[in-house]
Amino acid sequence: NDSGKIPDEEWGTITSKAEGTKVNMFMWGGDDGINRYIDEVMAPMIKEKNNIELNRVPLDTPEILQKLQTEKRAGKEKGTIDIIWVNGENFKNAKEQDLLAGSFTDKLPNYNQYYDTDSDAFQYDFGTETEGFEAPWGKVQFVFFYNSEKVKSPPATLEDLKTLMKENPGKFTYPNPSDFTGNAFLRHLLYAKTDSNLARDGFDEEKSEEIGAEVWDELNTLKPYLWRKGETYPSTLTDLDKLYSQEEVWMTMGYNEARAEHLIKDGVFPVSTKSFILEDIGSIGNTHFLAIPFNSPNKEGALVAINEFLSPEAQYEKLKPDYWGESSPISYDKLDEEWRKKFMEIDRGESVLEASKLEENFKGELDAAYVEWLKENWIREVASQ
Amino acid sequence: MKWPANNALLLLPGLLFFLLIPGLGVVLAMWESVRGGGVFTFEHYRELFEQDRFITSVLFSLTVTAVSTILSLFIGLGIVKGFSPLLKETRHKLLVWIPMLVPHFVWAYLVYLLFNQSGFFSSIAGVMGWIDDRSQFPILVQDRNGIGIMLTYVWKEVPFVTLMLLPVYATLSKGYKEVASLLGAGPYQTFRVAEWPFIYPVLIETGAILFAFIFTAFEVPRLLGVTSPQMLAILAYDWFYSGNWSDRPLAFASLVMTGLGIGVLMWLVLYFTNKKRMHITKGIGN
Amino acid sequence: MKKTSFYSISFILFAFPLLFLVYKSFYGVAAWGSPALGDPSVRAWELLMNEGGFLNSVWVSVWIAVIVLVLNLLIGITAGKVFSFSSFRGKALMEALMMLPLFIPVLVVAIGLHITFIRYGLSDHWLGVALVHLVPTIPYSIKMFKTGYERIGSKLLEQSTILGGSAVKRLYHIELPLLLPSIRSVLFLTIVISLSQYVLTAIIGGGNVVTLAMVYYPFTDTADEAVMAAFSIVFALIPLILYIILEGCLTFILPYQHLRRRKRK
Amino acid sequence: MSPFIHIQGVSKTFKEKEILNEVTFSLKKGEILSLVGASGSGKSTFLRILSGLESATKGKVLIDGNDISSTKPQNRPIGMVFQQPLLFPHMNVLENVMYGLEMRGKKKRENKRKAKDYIQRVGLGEVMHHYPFELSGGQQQRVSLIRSLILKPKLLLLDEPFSSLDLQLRRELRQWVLNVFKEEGTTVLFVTHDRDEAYEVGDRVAVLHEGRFLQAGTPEEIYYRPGSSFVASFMSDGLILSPRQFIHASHLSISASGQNLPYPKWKGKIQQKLFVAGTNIHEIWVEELKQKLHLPLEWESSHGTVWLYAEEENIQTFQNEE
Amino acid sequence: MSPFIHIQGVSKTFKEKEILNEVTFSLKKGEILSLVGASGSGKSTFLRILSGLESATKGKVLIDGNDISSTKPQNRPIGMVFQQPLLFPHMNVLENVMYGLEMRGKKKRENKRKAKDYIQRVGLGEVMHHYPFELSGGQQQRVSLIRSLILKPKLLLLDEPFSSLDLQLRRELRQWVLNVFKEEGTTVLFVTHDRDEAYEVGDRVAVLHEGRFLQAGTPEEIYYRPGSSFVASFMSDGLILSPRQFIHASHLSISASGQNLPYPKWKGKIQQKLFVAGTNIHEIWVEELKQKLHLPLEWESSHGTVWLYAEEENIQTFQNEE
Ligand SMILES: Nc1ncnc2c1ncn2[C@@H]1O[C@H](COP(=O)(O)OP(=O)(O)OP(=O)(O)O)[C@@H](O)[C@H]1O
Ligand SMILES: Nc1ncnc2c1ncn2[C@@H]1O[C@H](COP(=O)(O)OP(=O)(O)OP(=O)(O)O)[C@@H](O)[C@H]1O
Ligand SMILES: [Mg+2]
Ligand SMILES: [Mg+2]
Repeated sequence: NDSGKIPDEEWGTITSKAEGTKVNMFMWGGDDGINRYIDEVMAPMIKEKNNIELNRVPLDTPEILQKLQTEKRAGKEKGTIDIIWVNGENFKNAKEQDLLAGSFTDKLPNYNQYYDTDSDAFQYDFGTETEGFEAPWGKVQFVFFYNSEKVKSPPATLEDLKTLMKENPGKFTYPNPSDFTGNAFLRHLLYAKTDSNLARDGFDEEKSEEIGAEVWDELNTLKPYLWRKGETYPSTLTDLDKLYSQEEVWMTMGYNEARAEHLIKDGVFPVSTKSFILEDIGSIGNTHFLAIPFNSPNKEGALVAINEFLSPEAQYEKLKPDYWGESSPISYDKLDEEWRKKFMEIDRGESVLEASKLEENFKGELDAAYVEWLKENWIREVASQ
Repeated sequence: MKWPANNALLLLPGLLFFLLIPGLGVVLAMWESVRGGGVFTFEHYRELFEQDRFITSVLFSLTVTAVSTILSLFIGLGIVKGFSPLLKETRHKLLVWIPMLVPHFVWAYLVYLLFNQSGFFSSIAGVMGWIDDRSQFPILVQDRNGIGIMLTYVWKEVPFVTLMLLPVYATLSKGYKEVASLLGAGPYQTFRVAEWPFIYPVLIETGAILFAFIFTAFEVPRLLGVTSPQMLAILAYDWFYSGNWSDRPLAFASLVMTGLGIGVLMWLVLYFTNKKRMHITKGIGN
Repeated sequence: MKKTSFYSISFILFAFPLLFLVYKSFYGVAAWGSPALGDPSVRAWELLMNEGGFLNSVWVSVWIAVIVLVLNLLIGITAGKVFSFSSFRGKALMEALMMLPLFIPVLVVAIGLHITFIRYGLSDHWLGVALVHLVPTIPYSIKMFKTGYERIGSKLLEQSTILGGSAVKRLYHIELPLLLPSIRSVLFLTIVISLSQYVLTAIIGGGNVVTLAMVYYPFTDTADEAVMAAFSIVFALIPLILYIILEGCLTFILPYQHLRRRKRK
Repeated sequence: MSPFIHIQGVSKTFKEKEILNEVTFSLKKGEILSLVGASGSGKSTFLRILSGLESATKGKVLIDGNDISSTKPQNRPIGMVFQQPLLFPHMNVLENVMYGLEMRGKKKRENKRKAKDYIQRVGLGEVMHHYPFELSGGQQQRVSLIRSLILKPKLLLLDEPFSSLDLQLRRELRQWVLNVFKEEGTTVLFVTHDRDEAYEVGDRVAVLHEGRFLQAGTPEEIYYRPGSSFVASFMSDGLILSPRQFIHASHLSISASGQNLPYPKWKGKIQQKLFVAGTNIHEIWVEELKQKLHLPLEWESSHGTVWLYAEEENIQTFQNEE
Repeated sequence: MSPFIHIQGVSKTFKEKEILNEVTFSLKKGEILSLVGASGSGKSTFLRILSGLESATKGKVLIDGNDISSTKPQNRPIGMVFQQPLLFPHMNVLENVMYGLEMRGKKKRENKRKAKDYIQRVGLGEVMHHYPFELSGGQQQRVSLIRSLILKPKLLLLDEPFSSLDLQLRRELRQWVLNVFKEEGTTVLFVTHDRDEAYEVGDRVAVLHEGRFLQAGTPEEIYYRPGSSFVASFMSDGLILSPRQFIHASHLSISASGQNLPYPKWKGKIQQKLFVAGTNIHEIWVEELKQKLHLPLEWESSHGTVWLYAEEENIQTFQNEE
């Protein structure tokens, strides 16, 4: 297909056209569990069911988008990327720059059958309307991780957390908000300072200034109790994880409630690692998606593969802690009995909170504009103070 | 030797390479830095200088870069000078070149693992009982003075300096040294007359390469730097990948400006040293 | 005495970090202030070996590095010769220009390079990747060969000219053997740089060309010290081995190699 | 026989300084020309122009009637031995000598035999496998000489090839080299600073001075009938009486006292005895003309005054004053 | 006067080959020793050992009674002019000459004046600001010479300093250099391959052969009474009659016919006329002894047979056969 558009044919035609082709999936490749999930579970599955060869290429998302944008600029109609893994800012950029092929989710049998297509979580991605340009692949929620040997009872509220920090100076810090997770931490604080549901109202500069002022105050007063007295902050979540794994700090965090499982198993995190959320604020959750670039050379193959990624089998394997352990955006209601049971029976591991607790405290993502706004203002208001 | 036709022919591969491959890239980068809404403008450069963050970052980068470059050159030269006969052997060379084998950020990571407050040395100090708690260990990485960054760069670039200098030392004529020493030159003066003229062009060029590299690379400072002050490269990187790409021109402007600055400096250096170098090239071989 | 101090200095400065990495790859995170090492584990190494396409990526990388090397020698030697032996107007400017790719970071030239390669139809192809690896290597090679030729001096080359023979023969018999120290350095540097190119490879290779760096780099964003260490070691060993092999080849390819340690008066 | 090499109006200027000024002359095939001239007069430069390493500012060079000005050095049928030995440091003696042959792509085995032969001939058999840095100055020079000689070029340019050799060796080599030349019919341009050598080797001798060939002729001509006072002082023995007058030493007689001498006479002071070729040659200082002269003396008088005299008719007058 | 420099049992071995073998001798202050020897005999090596650039395998060197074997080259009171000019390529003539003075840290201005003076003296005023590659071979050699000379070292080692200069210049420089030496009382070791030069310059002459000083003595001694057949053939003129017998050229007479000569006589063949110092010196080949001889001939006969004869009593017998 060289029209640059999502193929218009019947699903049957698409699948038969896709047969025997190769699909290139470009995605962040820094997690062994995820990589193995793709290579050892999904690739064989797709090969067997659809006779499509799935090829994973590790590349950071901003670079993928950069590549697409340059190809667009150079008028390259036939690229190499068939599927990308995006959300948030990146999606917004990609969509605004016309880097995506277009709306395709309504074509996917599995999406229509097993997912709650009307859900806000799928309609909006950080405030950006998805318009079917991307299909939900996974769902994560923000949690804190702590070393239960050092912290006997995890804080339940922001106040608790602050007390804990004051009692144990230097044992807590958060990543620089230019990092995805660090930014999410600040977004929680925004939630804490307001009663309105920020997720609903798009970005409002004036309002953010207002809430922001309180957030900066708070952060500045907390500074002396932070790791290295807030002189510096870990520049990425990885850096914070390192501090945590060396037990230099007692807590880390992450935008995936199950991410500690692997790290504990591999001996990176202490076995006593547990997770908690701040019940007064809640925990922001988001969905991440799969999309098709504008110049994918094999859009049929991409569609078929994405459909497969959304299937209950695939999602089930993803949820199992063996490889990835990430929760699924699938609607349990729409599953048949057998599948639902299988899903419910999975033991996600010691460090993962109860699904019900996560669900209760779920908060929607903010508009992507907040991300940039927090990044810039934090540097001015906090870092260089 | 003067055969103009030959020269043009010999220069052809190099010129073709430069024009056909990086040429457009370099031109485009410059263009992006002076493009504003489709017209030519120095707006982005003006904007750069209005940002305090930029100024502090440039000053910090300059200090860190200058110190690292100079130290690397010094130590590298020292090692080559001290051990040049030994360094002729492949295994010795490879031993010294080890740090070049691993990428910069790995080296940064190593420095981090060795020197952070929970790191190897801190831990050893703890085991030995020299310190009771890791917070007593001096902050050597992710420090405000850039010590960690400089440590990494010096450590990593010294082998590069030796790599650049070794060929020169391997072919240095010992006759000049002998003459100098018989004319009464002490070790330092012998070095000045029989080694320095042959190595300083290489040192300057190596220095320029190092300077450019350290000034503009972001991997090391990302791991070992502090949130503020920031190395320019980090700033540029942030701008480049900032959410909606609206800050990109700033990234282009800052990097193109420093790149061109170093380029022009290089040009001047070459312009003023080439003649002397030519004297040497023609005069060697008696 | 000199030898001893050489070995101690280079061990402390250069070999120790590598050994430390080896240690890390087996032991991973250690608790602060505890003298016990913990149990060694080959987990990181297993992971490395199981990584899909690892072996294949090594071959691709090596193949590309060799192509890059050959082109570097060609361009570096020709340009280095002109820049060392001739004077012409604008020489300094041209030299400085050719170094520009080193001064302007990949971050901002990558876009232009990508467009260039799309135009040539070389993007997403190993040849394109090999060619783009020239950008960060050629300037070094030109410099190295320029100084290499400067050290030979013009008189010796005049002498070889007078004794006749084609330019190629003279290159082979006189220039290359005398440039040997420079060739060695270029060899090493080119291999190391080519093998560690990530961003350029990713962009121009478009995922069709999976080099070692492509497999390796994503793993560096991890808090898992053992994995990082194991990958880094392999990543360092491959250029090392390749260099040793090529260095061995040099001895066969170049004439007049029977005396291992030559001196010049 | 038409000239083998013809040099026409060759000039060379370095930094506005004229080194060669419209040099014109020819050599026949097989002829050997000794080129002499003061240090820095441009002899080497001249050879470099012929060999193509330096381009002339003006003029052209014809070999067998063909203009070779635009031929590259390596394609000219010319061999050259440089003033410096310039051995390839990475090759041993044998390899250095074989190098030129290899370039001509002949059989390796044959080359080796020939090279070894030449090396033996110049007495370097023992150091055949030494590298240049292990050779003495004279050894290096010999290697450099045979490295070019072995190629048997049609035209050979030799730039002071024996300057670091002792008399004995130099004589032997000279003899051998001359034989080789005559055998091969090599045309040779031989630069030397040794007057005796110039006379011995050259069929003709040319004197380069201030950019021009002041005089070129057979050794006898140059020695006995120098054409100018420079040639006289540089290449002959005798007394220059005025810028245009000269008396050759062979026409000078010596007397212990200056009385009763009917001829032009000059007072001389014996300064020292020289050791030249078994005769009692003494250095005599002629105060009047501020000149030194070497003459054989019959009697043993190491410090004293003598008178030199000559017949009027033997005084030569130069055509052109300088 | 006690010896200024004393060399005691110095040996040097390169690759198992013995170059110098227990060389022992002394020089008085202000004495000039000419060192001669065949090419490759080890003259340069010997100088390099004295200067400290090469270490001796055995033996020691005393200056003013102090062993300097472990003194670094730059701290020895020794200057040396190398066989190659080795000018610093990045410095012009003036800078090269001034270099050594600067090292001694004297006043720049004074240095410059002095350097300029020396440069003028050796006729390089015009090329004072040239770089080495712009100099002719002889010019380079002169620069190299004065660069060491200007430092007025107590002991100066000269390694063929005039080899690329023409006779005229060489004579002038020799004279000037000798004056400087005498003025400064410099002790000099002067290596040359030119026999005449060795005799002219040296107070004493030493002959190096096969690692040993075969003979060392005044020029007269060496020339008229060579101690061995090598010295005779290398440094003297005459006929070597047997490994132990020699007759000096000054005792040889020539006769056109061999009849009626009561003395030992040898048949010779005139081979060519040489141009040496205004006398009719001819090269004579003595078939019987397979030797060549240069002798003055009274008559003009360019190719013919002559007879050489000498008185029995003038035949010398060497002490030691080689
Ligand atoms: N590249 C150059 N630039 C300027 N002047 C030069 C250059 N090369 C040679 N000269 C000058 O040209 C003159 C002639 O040099 P050349 O080497 O031909 O002399 P030469 O006759 O060979 O002398 P010698 O007997 O000392 O070797 C010298 O005065 C020298 O200084
Ligand atoms: N580094 C070395 N290794 C081995 N042999 C050497 C070395 N240096 C010199 N020789 C040998 O030592 C001998 C003496 O060399 P030296 O340079 O002293 O001779 P020389 O008397 O100066 O001769 P010339 O008059 O030719 O300059 C030569 O046969 C030379 O081959
Ligand atoms: Mg010359
Ligand atoms: Mg010598």
